[in-house]
This record gives sequence, C-alpha cells and structure tokens, in this order.
Amino acid sequence: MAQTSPNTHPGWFTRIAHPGMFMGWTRHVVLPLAIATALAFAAGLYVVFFASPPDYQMGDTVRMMYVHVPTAWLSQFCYAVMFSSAIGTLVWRHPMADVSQKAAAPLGAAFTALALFTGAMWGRPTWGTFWEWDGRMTSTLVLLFIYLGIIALWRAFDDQLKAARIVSVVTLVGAVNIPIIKFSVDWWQTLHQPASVFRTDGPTVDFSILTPLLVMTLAFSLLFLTLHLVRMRTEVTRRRIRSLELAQARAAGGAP
Amino acid sequence: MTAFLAILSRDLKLGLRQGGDLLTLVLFFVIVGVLLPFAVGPDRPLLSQLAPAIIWVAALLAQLLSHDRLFRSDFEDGSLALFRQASLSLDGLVFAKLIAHWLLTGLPLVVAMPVLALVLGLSADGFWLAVMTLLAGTPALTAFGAIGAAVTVGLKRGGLVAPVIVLPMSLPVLIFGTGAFDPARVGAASQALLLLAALSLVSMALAPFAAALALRISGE
Amino acid sequence: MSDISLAAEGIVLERGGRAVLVDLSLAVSPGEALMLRGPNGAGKSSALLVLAGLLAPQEGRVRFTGADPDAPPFAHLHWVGHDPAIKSGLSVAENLRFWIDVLGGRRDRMGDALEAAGLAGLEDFDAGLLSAGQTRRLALARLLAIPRPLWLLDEPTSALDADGAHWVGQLLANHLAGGGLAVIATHLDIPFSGDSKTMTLIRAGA
Amino acid sequence: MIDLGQHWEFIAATYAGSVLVIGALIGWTWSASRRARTRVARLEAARKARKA
Repeated sequence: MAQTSPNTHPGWFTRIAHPGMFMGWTRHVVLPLAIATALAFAAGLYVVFFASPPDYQMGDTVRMMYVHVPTAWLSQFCYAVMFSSAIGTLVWRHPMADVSQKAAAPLGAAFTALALFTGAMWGRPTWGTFWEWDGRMTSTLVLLFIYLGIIALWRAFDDQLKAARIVSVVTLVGAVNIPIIKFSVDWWQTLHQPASVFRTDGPTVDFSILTPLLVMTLAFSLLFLTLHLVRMRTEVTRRRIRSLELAQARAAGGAP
Repeated sequence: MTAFLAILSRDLKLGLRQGGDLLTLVLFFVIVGVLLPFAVGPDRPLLSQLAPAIIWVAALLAQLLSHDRLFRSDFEDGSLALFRQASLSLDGLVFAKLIAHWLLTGLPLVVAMPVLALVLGLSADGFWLAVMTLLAGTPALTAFGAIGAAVTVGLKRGGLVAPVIVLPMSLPVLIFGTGAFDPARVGAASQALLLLAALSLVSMALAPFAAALALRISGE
Repeated sequence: MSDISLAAEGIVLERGGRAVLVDLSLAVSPGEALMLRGPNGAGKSSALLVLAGLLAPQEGRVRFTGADPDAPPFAHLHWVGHDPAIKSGLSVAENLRFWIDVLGGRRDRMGDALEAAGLAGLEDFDAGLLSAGQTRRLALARLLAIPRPLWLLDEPTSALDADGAHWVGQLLANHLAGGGLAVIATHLDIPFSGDSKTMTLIRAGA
Repeated sequence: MIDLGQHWEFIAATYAGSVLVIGALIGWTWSASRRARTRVARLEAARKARKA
C-alpha cells in the first residue's frame, strides 16, 4: 500500500491559486473590481428609477424585483461557489478552496436574508401579507438556515483545516438535500394551497423590465465577487497571523 | 459480513443492556406528545386534527436527542480508529451502526405510538397511518442524524451544533410524514408513504458514505 | 506469516498548522523492532498514525513490500493507541470476540489469547470491572488473537506494572521470532530480548 | 424623483433595507480586512526585529 501526497502540477491554475501568488495578483484586482461594482450600481439605480416605466400589471412594485431577483440569484450562486470549493477541499485539499468556502458562507447568508426581506416587502402590496407560506419563500428560508448552520459549524472548530473538510461534507450533503427540500415544500404547498398567487413563470416579461433587471444582476454579482475576494484575502492573512503567532509563542516559551 | 453482523449485534447488545437510554427516549417521545395538548388546549376535534403534527414533532425531537451518542463513544474509546483496519470498509461498518441505531431509536417510537394515539384521540385508521409513516420515515431521520453526529463527533460541544444542521435537512421527512394525513387530497397517504420510503432508502444508502468520510476526517 | 517489510520515505506532516514530522524515513524488515524515542511532542504518536494510515502526510509515502496487493489497505497491521477500544457493558470475552469478528481473526484463538494475557477466568466479567492494567492487557490480547505481521504500539507498557512490562517484552520477542515486525513509540524501557534498533525523534521546528 | 405610486413606502423600505444590509456587509468586510492587515504588519515587524 503506497500513500502519495497530493501531486502539485505547476500548471497556471496551481500557480495563481497558490496562497502567496493569490495575494500578489489579487492586490491589483480589488480596486478595479470595486470601482466596476460602484459604476454598475450607479447605472443600475439610474435605470431602475428614472429610465424604466412601471410594469403594466405590477405597477411600480416591479421596482422591488430589481433587488429581489439579483439577491435571490446570489443566494443560490453562493451555494454553488461553496459547493465547488467543497469539492476542491475534499478532492485536491487545496488551501484556497478552504478559504473560498469560508469567505462565501456569510455572504450567502446575507444575500439570502436580503432576498427574504425584499420578498416580504414585495409580498405585502401584492399578496396583502408580508409572509406567505409560498414554496419559494419557504425553501429560501430553509436555505438561510442551512447557511447559518454551516457558519455555526465553522465557528465550532478551532482547527480550521479540519473544519474546512468537515464543512465540505455538510455542504455536499446540503447540495443533495436542497432539491429534495424544494420538492417537498412544493408538494406541501399543493397540498394546502391549491391556487398560488405567485406564478412561477411570472407575468410575461416585458423588455422594459429586462434592462434594469440585467444591469442590477450584474451589479450585485460584481458586488459579490468583490466582497468574496476581499474576504478571501482577509482569511489568508488570518492564517498567516495564526502561524506567526504560533511561531512567536513558541519562541517566547523557550522551547529547546 | 462477519464484521457487519458483529457491529450490529454489539450495538444492539449495548443499547439493550444500557436500557436506560432506550427508556428515556420513549419517555421523551411520549412526554412531548402529551405536553403539546396542554399548550393547545383540551379541544378534542382540534387535537385529533393536530395529532399527526404532534406525533411527528415529538418523533423528530426524540430522534434528535439520540444522535449524539451514535459515534461519540466509539470515537472516544478508540474503536473508530480500529474500524479503519477492519476487513470491511468504514462505510459498511457505519451502515451496520445505522441499522442498529434505527432499531434502537426508530422502532421503539412505533411501540410507544398507542399511548399517544389514545391521548390525542386518533382514529384507528389514523393510528395505522401514523405507524406506517413512522416506520417509513424514521430511517431517513436516522440517516440525516448520523451525518450530523459524524461531523460533530470531534467537537466537545458538538451536541449543540448538530441539531442546527440536522433539522433543516429533516424538513422533507416532516412534510411527507404529516402530509400523509391530509384528508382533502385523494391519494395523499399512499403518495406520501412512497415518498417517505424512497427518501429513507436513498438517505440510508448514501449517508454511510458521508458519515464515514466525516469520521475519517475527524479521526485525523 | 508473510514476509512484509515496512518502509517510510520522506514523511512530512503538519497538524493544526504546525510541522510535526520533517522528512522522516525509516525501514523495518521481518524479525525486527524499531523503538521510537524522544521527548513529548516530538511526533512519536503521529509517526505511528502515519504508518497506520490513520493520518495522511503532506509529503512522502509509506510502503509495504511483500504485501498481498489484493488485501484491503492496512489489513496487515495492528495499531494500538492510548485508548483501549474496550467497551464496558460487554464482557471480556464479548469484547475480544467482537474485535476478532471485525478485524478478521479466528475465534478459536480467543481462549489462548486470554490465557496469555492473564485474563483466564474473567471471560464472563463486565469489561468495565477491569483495572487499567487489565484493560490494557485485554487490548493487547487482540494482537495474539488476530495474527497480523506488523505491530504499531503506542506506549504499550503505560498503565502496566513491572510484570506487565515484562509480559509485553515477551510478547514482542515471540512476535519477532515468528518473523513479525514492530514499531513502538515509548518513553519507558521495554524489557525485551530480540533484534531492535532505536530511533530518536526530536521536536520539529525547534 | 419620479412618482412611485401607491406602494411607495414598500419600495422605499426595500431599498433602504438593502442599502443597510449591504452597507453593513461592506463595512464588516472592510474592517475585518483592515484589522487583519494591521495585525499581520505588526507581527512581521516583530519577527524582523527579533531576527535582527
């Protein structure tokens, strides 16, 4: 029986994903990305409030969709990022995959919470109630719980290397489970509430709402990328702090 | 196969000999089921309408209570490390442990059902349906709980984190388990039972791999 | 017993962000015992865990030559750590029989193993009643009941008195005479006659 | 500003809440990053001083 260490092929990906290299090249990316995010939001908000007409069915409440839809999209996209990073952690044991997972979890939770909040705000004028036990709202709420559980698990571990691999297992199990939860919630909803107010396909999408929707989705995605990158950088720095502190404590302890 | 049966019979023996745990579990299930009517009020029609929900919430909580000890004692006394040198893979051994755990924590709930059925005013049909859903659904609870127990086995205060992870994942079991009782829908019961059984089969088949992976990581 | 040799090359191990083993290499051939000595925190236990396949090193490899390639990994070694893996609530015999079944030994060797461990007559007692020394003897009885060529023992004589230590030494001598191998992490001297070499580990990064 | 119609308060609340949450997220991320950077700078300096 032979054990081999994870091979390091010095390909382009390995090189840019090495923690030291990563810190080097991302340093020059953060500021442009932040500026691009700000510009996209400026453009998006202008289109949302000044350059798009009210929807012929929803009226002005359509303007809430321009925040709701991008945050809802990010709430799932974050999980996809965590899922692929979890595979990176378990299969290749890549340190940057650990860092990416850890950085994405709070962002996912925040965007999911925002999607729920904007959904509730939109629900009041549309359904007449803030919270409707609607299939989408309910499964989004469960998704929020899963994010919070994963964050709690991260925090329960002292050894962050072990935490990354354990959390990866939960993330993968969650990924298998989320569709099942979605299905069960939909099944439950047809049981209790045959006629849903909120049609999944939505009202026919007019071109006039498509532009602000796309621009805002782009802006939110850029925001996620920026925040994720900065948080990854912070996490790499924290690990560096930890090893420096360890070395210092060892030196001060007068170890032989 | 010898290893599989050895684990199964050892866990059953230990569970039955330390009979206190078994009794506590059943007692907890019944107490939760009996306490909820106090919160709702002694309205018999309402209670019998709520009975499936009460039974399933009690079952969920009782199962949650039992998961932490699934791997902890084997982890702490070094047995898990030795399992890695067995002739059977750790996945297989974990599967054996899951079956033993279900026999010790899922099945007794069914045995305690008549008490709750009486107190909650469940009809005979309702009683049998409740028994069927518990039988079909609790293996899935065991499977999800095993994953929660495995990922927190290395944590001293793991008992607190595990339920937060396990409960959202158990939602489908709760939905199908109680959904079977819906009187308004024709075929809801058989549909829900099928879905529960499918969920239990798939999760019992897959959970050992996830749990064994987490146990290997925790053992390092 | 098959002629298995053990070799580890260039093992590098980090745990919790700390270097534990730096470029550890060792080789053990049949009939030979290797004593790992060194201060606390030098990585003796970690080295055994790596050899047992319970810890994956960052670099380097562990090789068994002469092993049956079809056998499941690590099915030809015994690792005995600090924790005895003995359950109270089961009798002495049930404990041993359980491990024989799980690890793939032969049940008919059980009586001899218990006899050799000085536990004859206690078969039906609850293992929770045993003293720490007796528990350790029961844990070591696994080595006799389930023959495997490589023994990886972590402080085998801790919790044992002088007699017990002597017994462990004899166990080892018989095992090596039969062509077995052993790697032993210990800070106590094990009274034992046989072919052995000693390797002293030092604390990494000091 | 354009007229947001009869439900303007919900629209305002949506955007105000989003600004609040995203602002908090940015602030948190930024302050955590800053704290980590100053800490690591201090540790690196201490290490250099020790080596010298």
